[in-house]
Amino acid sequence: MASPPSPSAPPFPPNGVTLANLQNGQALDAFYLLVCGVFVFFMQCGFALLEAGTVRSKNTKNILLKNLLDACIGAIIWWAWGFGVAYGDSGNSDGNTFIGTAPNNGGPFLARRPLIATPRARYVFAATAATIVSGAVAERCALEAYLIYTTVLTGFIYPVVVHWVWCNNGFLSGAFTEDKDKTILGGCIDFAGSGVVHLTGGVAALCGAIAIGPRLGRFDADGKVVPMPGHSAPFQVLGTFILWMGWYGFNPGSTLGITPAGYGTIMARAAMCTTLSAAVGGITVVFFDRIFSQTYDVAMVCNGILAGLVSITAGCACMLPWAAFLTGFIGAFVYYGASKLLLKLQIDDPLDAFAVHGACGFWGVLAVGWFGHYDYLSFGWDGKNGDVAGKAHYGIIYGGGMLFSAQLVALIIEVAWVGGLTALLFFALKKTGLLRVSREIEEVGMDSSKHGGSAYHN
Amino acid sequence: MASPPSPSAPPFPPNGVTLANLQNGQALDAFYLLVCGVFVFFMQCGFALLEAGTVRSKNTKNILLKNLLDACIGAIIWWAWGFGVAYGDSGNSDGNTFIGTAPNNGGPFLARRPLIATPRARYVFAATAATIVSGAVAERCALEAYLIYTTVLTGFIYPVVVHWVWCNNGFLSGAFTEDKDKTILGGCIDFAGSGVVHLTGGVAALCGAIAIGPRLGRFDADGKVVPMPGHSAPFQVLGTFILWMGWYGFNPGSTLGITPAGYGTIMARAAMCTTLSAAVGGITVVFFDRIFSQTYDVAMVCNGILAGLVSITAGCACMLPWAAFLTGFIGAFVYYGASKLLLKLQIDDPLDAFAVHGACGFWGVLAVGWFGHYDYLSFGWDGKNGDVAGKAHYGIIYGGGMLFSAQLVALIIEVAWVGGLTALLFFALKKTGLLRVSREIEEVGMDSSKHGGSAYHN
Amino acid sequence: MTPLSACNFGPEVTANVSSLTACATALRGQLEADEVRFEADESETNTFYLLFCAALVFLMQAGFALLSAGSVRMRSVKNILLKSVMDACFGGLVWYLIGFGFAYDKSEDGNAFIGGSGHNFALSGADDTTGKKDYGHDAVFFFFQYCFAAAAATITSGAVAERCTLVGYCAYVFAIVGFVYPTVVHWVWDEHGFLSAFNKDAMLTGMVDFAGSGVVHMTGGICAFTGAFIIRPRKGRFGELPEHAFAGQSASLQVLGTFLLWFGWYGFNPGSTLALHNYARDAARAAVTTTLSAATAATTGILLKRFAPGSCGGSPGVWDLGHTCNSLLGGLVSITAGCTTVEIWASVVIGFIGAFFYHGASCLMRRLKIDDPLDAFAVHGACGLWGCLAVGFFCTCDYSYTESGTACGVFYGGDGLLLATQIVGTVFITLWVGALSAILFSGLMAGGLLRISKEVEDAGLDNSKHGGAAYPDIATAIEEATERITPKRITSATDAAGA
Repeated sequence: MASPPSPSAPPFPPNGVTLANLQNGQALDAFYLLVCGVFVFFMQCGFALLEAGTVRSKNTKNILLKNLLDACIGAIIWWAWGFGVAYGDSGNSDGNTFIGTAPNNGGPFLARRPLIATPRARYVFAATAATIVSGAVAERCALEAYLIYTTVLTGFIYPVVVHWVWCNNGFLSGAFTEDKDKTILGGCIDFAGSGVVHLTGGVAALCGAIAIGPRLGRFDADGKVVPMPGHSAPFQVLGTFILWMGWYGFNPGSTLGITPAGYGTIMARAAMCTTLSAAVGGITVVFFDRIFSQTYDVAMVCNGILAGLVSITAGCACMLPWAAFLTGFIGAFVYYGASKLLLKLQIDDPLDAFAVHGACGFWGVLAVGWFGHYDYLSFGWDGKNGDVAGKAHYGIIYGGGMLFSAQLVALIIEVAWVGGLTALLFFALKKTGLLRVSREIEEVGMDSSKHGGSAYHN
Repeated sequence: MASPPSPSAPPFPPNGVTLANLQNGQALDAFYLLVCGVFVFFMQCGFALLEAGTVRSKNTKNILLKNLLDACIGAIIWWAWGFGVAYGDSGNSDGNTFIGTAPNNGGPFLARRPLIATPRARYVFAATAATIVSGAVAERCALEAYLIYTTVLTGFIYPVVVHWVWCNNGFLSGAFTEDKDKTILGGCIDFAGSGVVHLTGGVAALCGAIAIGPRLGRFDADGKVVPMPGHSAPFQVLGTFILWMGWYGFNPGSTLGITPAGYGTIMARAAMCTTLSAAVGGITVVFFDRIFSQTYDVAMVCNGILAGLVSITAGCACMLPWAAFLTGFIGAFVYYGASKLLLKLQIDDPLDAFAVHGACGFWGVLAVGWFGHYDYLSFGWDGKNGDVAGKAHYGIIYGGGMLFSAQLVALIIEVAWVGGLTALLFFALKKTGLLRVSREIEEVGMDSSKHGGSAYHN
Repeated sequence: MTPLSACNFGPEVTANVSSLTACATALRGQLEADEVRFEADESETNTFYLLFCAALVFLMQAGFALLSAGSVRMRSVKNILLKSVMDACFGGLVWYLIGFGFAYDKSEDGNAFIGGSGHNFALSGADDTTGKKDYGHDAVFFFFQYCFAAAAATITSGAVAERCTLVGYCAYVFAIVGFVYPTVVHWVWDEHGFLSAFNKDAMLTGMVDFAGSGVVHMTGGICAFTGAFIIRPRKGRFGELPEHAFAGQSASLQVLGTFLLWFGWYGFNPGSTLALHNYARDAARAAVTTTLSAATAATTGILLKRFAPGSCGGSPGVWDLGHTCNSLLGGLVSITAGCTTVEIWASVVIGFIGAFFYHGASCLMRRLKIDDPLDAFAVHGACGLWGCLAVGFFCTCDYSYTESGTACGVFYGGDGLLLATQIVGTVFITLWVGALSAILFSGLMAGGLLRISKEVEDAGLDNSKHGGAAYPDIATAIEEATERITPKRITSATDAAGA
């Protein structure tokens, strides 16, 4: 005999517990993204100080202004269309393997997605890519040219690379594209963007530095390097520390969530690997440099740390600690070699932007092909532990093979894309005379001629 | 006849899930408040550097000291009684519509609430209001006067405004007072404090700047402005970046929780709107200023960014992205106009504290009356989608109307309260000769006369 | 699993037993799944929480770097910056390879004196490759503790600033991070340690040092004291050159550094709960006590310096910025041990007294003619000592967490056993750190490895060792100005002699 439920019985289903739980998880993810986004945002501050400390005092205001504008313009462009170009309509899947076509995210007057934190977190990555370039052309690039290349880079070149590597359906996306036949060799693994962010910025920086030519007096008549030390070591160090801290948002935060099973582990591992690689990078560079220069150079230790950080960015989530250690160690030499090579070639890159971001970014993506651990490469792979079509998709030292090729192919395509377009852009700017400030302005310094006086007063 | 539950039936309430969920949520909320509180705390550091960079080097130590003390004294006052004045007994509801009367929160020896993070997060807001003033009277205000006005502002003037707008039963609180008849026109919406924090600080700053008079030599005999550039552009920029970062705690954190349904979305939207408004503010001011000054001024970008941030503070949770964009854009002109107007009137405000915080704070509260979106104005309104007593309570462009009046009335009351009291205070200080340092000290600079030597040494 | 749609009864309740049972089964399945999820959510929030706090603590490295850079003379800025950066790097590797293993044992039957199970040496026992259930605890805990170890090491570099060689510096970082500090950590924080409140069989009640007034700050501070004593003062520090010749080169950087440290302390203290769930209350309280202690100490310190007579280390009439910053830090150090175990009002008292501890110790160091450019001993050593003792007075019974039975402070009816433990604990730390660091520093000094040569000190460290000044533009400007002024001075001196 069935009795009707008494009126005092608890409601069915009970008070929406399940729903609340889901919301809890979503709220947590949103919160997580917020925190990591803020850390990454803070990297803009780190870049500003690092660059300000590394240029001469007569151009300090100029470089500070550029960094501020990077943060501002980057945000607007990314919101207006960059995010749509990168992620397409729904934020992650889009039929096109090459570029996102996205009225909804792209259309600023329509954008009303529930979790708007995602584009924000990613915006700061876009600004980072543009900022890297400003270091390489510092002290001689005209503000107009700077505005143009920032727009092109954050509005087109960079988001397209993002679409390839980080979107479902991107043809290089090893971690997100579900239909592996759409990818080249199964796609590459670039967890937080050694390739997508840093290599892109670094290659653009190299093109810019070549096109614009060295600063006046940087190389003497015999081609020897004239030292042009930065005007403030404390700012360099502060900038480096802030960047390092920001990297704890950049790398662990690239899980883009925390509640899915196993993400906590990934996040923790990313933080640990980041620490180790940065530490070993800094030490290696400063002592290695000591052999040649006979001085313990603060700038070297700063760049070494950054080299270690960039190197581990791609692989921070899929390496064992010792591999992270090794990645940073090798990254230090990659940085050092690239830096010296550029000086040999008489290419003047005041911030070593190419050596740090370009060369080490390249190495970072390759390192995953060497050291990517099979147990860790299952994220985004539908739990298949790195198997693509039955073939092993993990680091060479664990017996994999195709992953290395996939990484290499991805690198070549990225370098070709970014290098080709930015070379075109910078040489066009040069031809039209927009790229570089006049000789007089460069000699006096840009602060007094363009920005109403020196950065420092009494 | 009721049958007893069979033994195989699932237990009711089921396995304490609800409890776990609640605890989960509370812990998470506490963590969230901690994070945001820490970010907002960091804004003190941002203000300190921004102000230090903007004054001349002979007064650097003085302004740094004031900022340090703001953080310290603000904390003690807020703990001892400010929090009680603002929030009353239980932290949110108190019978009085005008002021909190609060033995429990106010009595320092009794305060033992479970979630102690709340007062802490709010304390930093109080310190912010006081800090704004120190910028306007920089380089000439005596430390004694400073101690007095900080105490009065954080201990009385500011918490009363908080009680009006952010407490249940406050007569201006559109978002929290449940009995709408107690409010004026349904109360105003000021999500994170364009009015409560920034307008309060800005109006007090204006009164202070008028009462204390301009710095020696700021205006020449013909009333023309003599430039007095700050002593360090990098510190200005660093301070701005830190403030911007802190705003990601200030605005999203003003949900004061993350687990309630929909709060994650509000938080994300706040972060997004904050970014856009700040970015467009910075860009607009620097290019607009370029028309008149022919230079790209770093200080202008910094102030433009802050103007954008202040403008969006009230409406960050209830606007669409394009409205945030517009709010920042208009805020830029509000800032620029106010800044120039003050100079015209020969009022010397070294940090542009009134223009940034007062004028833009005013605009920010009004902007909600224009652009407040009906879907988003349901928070705190018991889900009634912005209806107050059947009347539409949202932005004018969506067909609302009363909200705009409510905002305007709230602004007038706030300005009258803060302006009246601080004018009284500052003129009393002036009459007693406590307000301003002597002419000799001002000429030499306060660091060497009061703080045992210059801020910089070799 | 039965779908939840079994519970869709519609507006009119016409359910029979079988449909109700189906609904109940569906709910049960869903809720069980939920509970698993809750656990996962909790664990992963805890990981996130610790990561966030660790990142804040990490930023304290920047705070130390800038505080030091602002407090030394311009000639040594690059040197001190380099050392701060190297702390983070070199210290990190030492901690990874050996320090972490000595500090935390991880085995069932660990040693009471030092960890040695091997699990944590180079994280060799950490394994997160199997399954997804460990939530990254090993890795994130390592990262958090690394930030603490780096902080302990940095404290010393302030005390021997402007005159210590890089070799000597590397040696002591290796010793502190690799052995001295981890041993103390093991005593007080590992569940096997003989002073540990987490050990049921600890000495007396087990020491209550929540976030490390003793473990981190006293260790660093004592080391700083012996270092500063053995390396001897900077040239001309006491007597020959006036006081202002040793003023810090940039007050702005000092303040920036102080704010960064304070900011980082919100990771240091609340983060020491190591988890969020079930500890949110403690973390929140720690944030408030930390704030109030720092605020009170700074406010007390500035008044103390201004109104104390010159004979007691005051400088009458001066609102001293550097002293305020250091008092503030003293307040932070003082509350570190008790940040979760004292009531809110007690933190104000602790900060108030902490300001006196700092002031007194700073004066004492000057009386003793021990040159400590950053006041590292006064801030970290003396206030660290006070922080540990304060717990013996103010620890409430509700908040105390000793495993061997609840022990509270004497103001809350404790029998004094906790206070005794705190005293014994600080004595152990002082003796251990003092003895080892004395041996280390005197050995280095005797070997001529600790202090830079006279020539280098005269020329300035930056010029001789680091390839030029920290501010090359300013250095050039000063040189030019000197060249312009010097001949004039000579002329006027000659004139004076002639007259």
